[in-house]
Amino acid sequence: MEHLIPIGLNHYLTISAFLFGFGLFAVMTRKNAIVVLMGVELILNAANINFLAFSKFNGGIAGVMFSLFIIVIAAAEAAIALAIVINIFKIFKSVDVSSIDTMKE
Amino acid sequence: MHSLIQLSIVVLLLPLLSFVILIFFNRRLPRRGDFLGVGILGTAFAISAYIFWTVIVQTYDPAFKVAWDFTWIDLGKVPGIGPLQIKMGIVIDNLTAIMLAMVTLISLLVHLYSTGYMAGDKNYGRYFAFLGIFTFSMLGIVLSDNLFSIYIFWELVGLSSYLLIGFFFEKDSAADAQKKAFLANRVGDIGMWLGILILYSQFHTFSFDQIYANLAAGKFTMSNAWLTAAGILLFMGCVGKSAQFPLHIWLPDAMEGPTPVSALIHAATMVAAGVYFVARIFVLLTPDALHVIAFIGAFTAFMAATIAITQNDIKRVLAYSTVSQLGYMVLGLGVGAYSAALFHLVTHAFFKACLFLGSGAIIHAMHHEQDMRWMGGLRKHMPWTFATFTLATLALAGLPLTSGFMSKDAILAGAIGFANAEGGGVYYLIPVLGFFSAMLTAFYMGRQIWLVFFGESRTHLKPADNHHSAHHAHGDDHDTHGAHEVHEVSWNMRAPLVILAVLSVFIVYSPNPLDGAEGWFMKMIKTPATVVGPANHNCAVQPVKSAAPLMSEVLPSVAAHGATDSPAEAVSEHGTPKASEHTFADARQAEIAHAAHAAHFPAIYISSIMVVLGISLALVAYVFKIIDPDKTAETIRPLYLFSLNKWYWDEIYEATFIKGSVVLSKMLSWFDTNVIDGIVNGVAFIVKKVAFANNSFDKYVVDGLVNFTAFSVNTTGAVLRKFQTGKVQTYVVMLLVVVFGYFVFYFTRLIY
Amino acid sequence: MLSLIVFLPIIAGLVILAVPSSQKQIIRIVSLLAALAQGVLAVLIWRAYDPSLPGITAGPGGSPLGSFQFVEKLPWISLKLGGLGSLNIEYFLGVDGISVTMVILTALISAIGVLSSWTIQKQVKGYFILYNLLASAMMGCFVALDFFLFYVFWELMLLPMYFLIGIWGGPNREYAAIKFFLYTLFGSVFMLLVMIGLYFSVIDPVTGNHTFSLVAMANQANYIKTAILGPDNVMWRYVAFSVLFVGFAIKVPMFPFHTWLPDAHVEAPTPISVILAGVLLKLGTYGMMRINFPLFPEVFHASMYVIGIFGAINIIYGAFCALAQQDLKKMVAYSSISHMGYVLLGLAAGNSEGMLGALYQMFNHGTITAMLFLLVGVIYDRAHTRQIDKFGGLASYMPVYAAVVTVAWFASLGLPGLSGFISEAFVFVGAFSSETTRYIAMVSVLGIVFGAAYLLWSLQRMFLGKRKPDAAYDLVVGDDGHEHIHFHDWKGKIDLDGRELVMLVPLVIITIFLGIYPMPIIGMLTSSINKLVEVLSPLAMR
Amino acid sequence: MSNLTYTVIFYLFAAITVFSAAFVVFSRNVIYSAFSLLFTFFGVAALYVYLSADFIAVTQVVVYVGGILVLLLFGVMFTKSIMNTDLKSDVLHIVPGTLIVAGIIGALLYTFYTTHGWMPSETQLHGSVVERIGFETMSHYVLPFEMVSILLLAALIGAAFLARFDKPDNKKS
Repeated sequence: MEHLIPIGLNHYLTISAFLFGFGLFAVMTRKNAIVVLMGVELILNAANINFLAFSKFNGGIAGVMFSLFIIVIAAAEAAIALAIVINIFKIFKSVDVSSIDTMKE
Repeated sequence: MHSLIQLSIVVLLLPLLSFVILIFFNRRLPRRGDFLGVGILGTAFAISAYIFWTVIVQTYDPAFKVAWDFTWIDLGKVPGIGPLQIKMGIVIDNLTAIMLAMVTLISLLVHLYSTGYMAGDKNYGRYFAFLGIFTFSMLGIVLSDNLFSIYIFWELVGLSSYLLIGFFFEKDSAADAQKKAFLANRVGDIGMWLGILILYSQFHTFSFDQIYANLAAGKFTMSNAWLTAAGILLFMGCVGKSAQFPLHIWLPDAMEGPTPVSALIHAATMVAAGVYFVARIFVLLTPDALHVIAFIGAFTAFMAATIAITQNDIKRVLAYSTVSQLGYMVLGLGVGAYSAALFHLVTHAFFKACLFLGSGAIIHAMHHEQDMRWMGGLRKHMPWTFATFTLATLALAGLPLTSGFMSKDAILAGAIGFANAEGGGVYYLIPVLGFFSAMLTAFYMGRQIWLVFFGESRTHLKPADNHHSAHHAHGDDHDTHGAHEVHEVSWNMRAPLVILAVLSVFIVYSPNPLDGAEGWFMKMIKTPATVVGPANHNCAVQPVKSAAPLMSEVLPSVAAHGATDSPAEAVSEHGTPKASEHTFADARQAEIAHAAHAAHFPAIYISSIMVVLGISLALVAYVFKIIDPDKTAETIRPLYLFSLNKWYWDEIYEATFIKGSVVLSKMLSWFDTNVIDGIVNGVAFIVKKVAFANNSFDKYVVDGLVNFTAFSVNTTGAVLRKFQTGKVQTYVVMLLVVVFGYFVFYFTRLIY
Repeated sequence: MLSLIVFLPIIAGLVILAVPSSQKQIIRIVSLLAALAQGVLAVLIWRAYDPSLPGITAGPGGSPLGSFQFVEKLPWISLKLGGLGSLNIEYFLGVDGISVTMVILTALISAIGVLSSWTIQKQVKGYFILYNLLASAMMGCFVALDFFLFYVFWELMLLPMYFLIGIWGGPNREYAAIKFFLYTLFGSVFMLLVMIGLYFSVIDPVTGNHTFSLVAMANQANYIKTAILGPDNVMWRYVAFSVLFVGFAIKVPMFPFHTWLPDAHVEAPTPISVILAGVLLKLGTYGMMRINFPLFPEVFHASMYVIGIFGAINIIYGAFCALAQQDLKKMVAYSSISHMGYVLLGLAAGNSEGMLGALYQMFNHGTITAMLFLLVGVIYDRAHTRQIDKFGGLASYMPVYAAVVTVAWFASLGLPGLSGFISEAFVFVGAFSSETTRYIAMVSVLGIVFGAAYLLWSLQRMFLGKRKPDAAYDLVVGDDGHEHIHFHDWKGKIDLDGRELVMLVPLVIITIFLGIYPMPIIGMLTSSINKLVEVLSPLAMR
Repeated sequence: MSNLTYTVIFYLFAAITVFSAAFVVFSRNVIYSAFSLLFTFFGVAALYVYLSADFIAVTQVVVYVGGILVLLLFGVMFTKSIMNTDLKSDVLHIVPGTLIVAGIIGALLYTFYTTHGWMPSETQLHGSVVERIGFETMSHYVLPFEMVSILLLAALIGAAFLARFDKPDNKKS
């Protein structure tokens, strides 16, 4: 238990690894486009945690800055992705990503 | 600025004003603005008459001269030359004053006459505009003080002549004639232009005065042959404009223009401009050049006279007569009878204008019938015309008591004197041709008078199918000709005839009907001292009292050096010339003048005999019918045809130059499209062929490889396509599989 | 000022880009406004131009920019190329006497071209965008003083021209366009090589770097002695001169390289013909005066005779070919070749009179030939044919047209009192005064006669006489009893209409005015020409 | 705050984060997923506070919770048949998916715990970094900052463009 007491870098990395894994799972297996999007957000959050953790324990400001930009870009991504999802829904009457395969050939 | 200069500028610009107003506004003016043309010309003539009065009557000084110029083009500081300006200017001397008055007077008379002759034409206003620009350009030639502006106005009179010859442009013959006139003049002009270039390239100035001063100062650095060439080339301008052989062919065709135009341009003024120009450049003509000029003049006089005797068109006879008379003038200049030639220019202008206007009156009265064979008996119907026409004819033929007698005699005397002075031989050909032409002149004019005015009307004899093609434009009323009564023309056409006829009488020019040299004209117009060749030596012994004041300054300086050339030696062989009442700076001129003076009376005798001979021949043939002209023509048919067809010059030119040009142009055009463009296209073709060869290599070798690649790619793609499901998640999974694979690889590496 | 005059049409082109293509009238008006603004600027430049400053080159001592006026100089492209040093290209504009006249001419012809384009109906938007691009490029060529910039404009000109002929041209347009394109491209490729060679041979005295500045290049003191085109490398200098000369001669076009011109003219629409003959041809001779001769004065001196001979061939050969043509436009095209021969002859003379005549001839030929092509366009619009023999007697039925044609034709054949005469006269004066070209001038004078011959002959066949039986029009008797002319499918006015008069009358006035009083143009040229002659004279060479 | 409390609170938030994230993924109802995502985001924000990035934490709350999550909820509600969609994908089934994810997580954790020397520097961030972020944004990172703002603008316009209704008759939701 003793290495659990001083909270170090590995704790954060572990949390981020789990978030990443769940996000990946959602992206891979979920049919619903919205849930896929949520998975992507999880992945981004995992990355953010990593950035900030390394920044914290290495003392640089760069990670902080990057996480800030990532949040902004995530917001943009979310907006666009959601717009696309709504468009897809309008066209295919469905948000089932596994049934949408017009890109095939 | 001298007041005369100011006045002359006004005179110069007035006809231009007339042109500008009439060309734009003639349709808006009452009577199409003809009164404007006449009025403006009247004003111009009044001012010119004042100038004439001031210069000739009041001043009465042979050396009178005022000049003025301004910078037209400033070329700045030219490397190698220094500051260079092209100047334009005006010079007024006695000759200018006389020409000014003559041109404006005849132009005024022609304007007045045209109000009757051209009445009712659909382009009536435009006609007067064209007359205006012609008068402007002609006055420009007269007033110019430099070669450049003379060349400009030279071409401008060519333009106005072009416009007026083609005034009835619907007629193909008129359109042909105008083109021919312009092109023939252009040929002459390029010679003139080259002559100008020779002089300019030496002195970098166009001004007469400066060129002469430089020449006299011996600054001409090229060989003497170039100077002779310059003279002959400048004379080519005169050959074109004054219709001398070999460019005489345009003038008879130019009679397609309205008859008053023929009177003004193609008889009195423009064609005389050539002679005027040669007189202006007289001082720089070398003896060699003068010989060429004399021979061309003599030959032209003779040739045109022989053609004139067989022509049937009333205007063509007069046209060839004009060519012949111009030949006389050129001959006169060539032999050094400078004042005589210019005297003949003036007298000829008046009586020939009178003749043309008279023929215009006849044509007008005959409803555009121009063929003399179908005239006759007009004496009773048109007494005024008859009287004036006859008087002018006598002047042309050179009968005593007329102006023509005095001037022609002076020229012929000069020719004899020239031949004597040059040492005879071939030079006697010139006076002989001159005298023979005088006889022919008397003959054909007698023939014309008789055919037109005497006998009975032959209008009805005209065969219906013998219509002159040119007459079609004037309607098809030929059949009704006989029904028309021939009337005398109205006053505005009669008055010019009378004035011109009066000016053909001797008393206007000289109190002595036998000797023009006693008149004011010959006294005012003196032979100027030459600035070339023999002038450079001998002259030191002569008292210098030349008309050109510049000579007195430059001659002493050049008297020291002198190159001898053959004409000068020829002169000196004949002994030192005596000083006559003329004083010449140049021995050669003095010699000729002296000989001419001596030949004065022989010339009178010979020419009188010739004239009488000519007239009596005409009487014999046409009045007394002792010789039937038609039968004679049959017996000497080749000669007759030769003359009737104008020595076949038109055909010769047509066959050589015109056909040649057209064929050459066709050839070059063919060359252009087939050879040059062919080369270009050939290069393109070869490049294309190379490209094709390259292409087949490409197709089978390079393309083979490419196709194989494409095939393999295709196959691979077909396999790999299976993996492309179009589903996003599949791709993510594949991505992850790869990442997972990497992890596996990474860890296995860690383990081992 | 110069940037504005150069880029105004491009700005107009951008504006047009934003206008929907259905708004044809707006597009035309925008173009016209741009052209008029350009004209106003040209007039301002003309008024503000100081004719006493010669330009041409920066002489020893003076300002490094030379006495050019309205100079705009900015660093444009600056690349470090490692071992090769750095590439310095400047945005360098300025005018001297040679270019300022051409600027005025270009503005004038562009404006008239826009008016003449009014009748274009096919893809108006695209047409005017390309047209404005062309106008900008032409203007740019005349004011660029950096060789690279000049080259950019030169090439920029090619592209719109290709499309304008290739899309809006006559039936054989693709062939003509590709021929034009290949010919000029062929010339400019070599120009590029020479340009690079020159770049590495010339040092800007101020910065010490290599430079593309034509001002620096025109001063022989700035050359590196041993560089590829340095004064020691005589052979390469001759090669470079010849290659550059050919590049410009194609544009002129000079005798063996001229065959693109008749094809291009015959196929091009009227306004493009006007631009082509009025401005583009001048670029060839302008390039010679600005680049070819001052940069290689000693080679120019050695080749004066050859250039003169080619000029004479152009004059006479062009005149003969024109004489043989049946197509009126082709005849005018060949007359252009003939007239550009005078320019070459004047340049070959190498003295002030000849050069002055050449440059003045460039200006006058621009205005006169524009007039000729416009007039050809007028009759082609009406009759849909240009065969000379398909007309006859037009003077009776179209008096105003005939009058303008007469003025234009006579101006073209060099009648005194009209501007063409003075320039031709000066060309001959110069060529004859120079001993090198004296005999060439004597032969070339024949061109005057043949020029008159083909022009008068065509004038006669088309306008004088009566209607020919197979003419391209009918005669009908109108209500007033007079005969009137009737063209098939032509609804407009028979004689010149208002728009055509607006185009032609200014040109007529300019032609007459400059024929009587040429100093407004010549006054601007003299100091530059004299300086150029000085630069070219053997005395000025080392 | 004592060290132990500190640690406990950390573990609390870590658990909230991880478990709510798991619920997001494994829930069968989209609405539930969305709401549990809320907790994930809050947890992550709290972790940020622990990492001395208070500003980022606030941003996380504002942007993710206030923006993205609301957006997602709107998306859920706009697409009304979304509730009916079976969440399971047929591309990859749960079991192999779980296996792959477990493998990747395991591999990551293995890497984390076996790698040493993550920290070359001994200095750590302490206290608030808001001021430094301000300075850095306006000096060193000004270009990315501006670019991001442009990107955001473009994304907003793009999103609005994509999501707009083309035709009135296409108005389904």
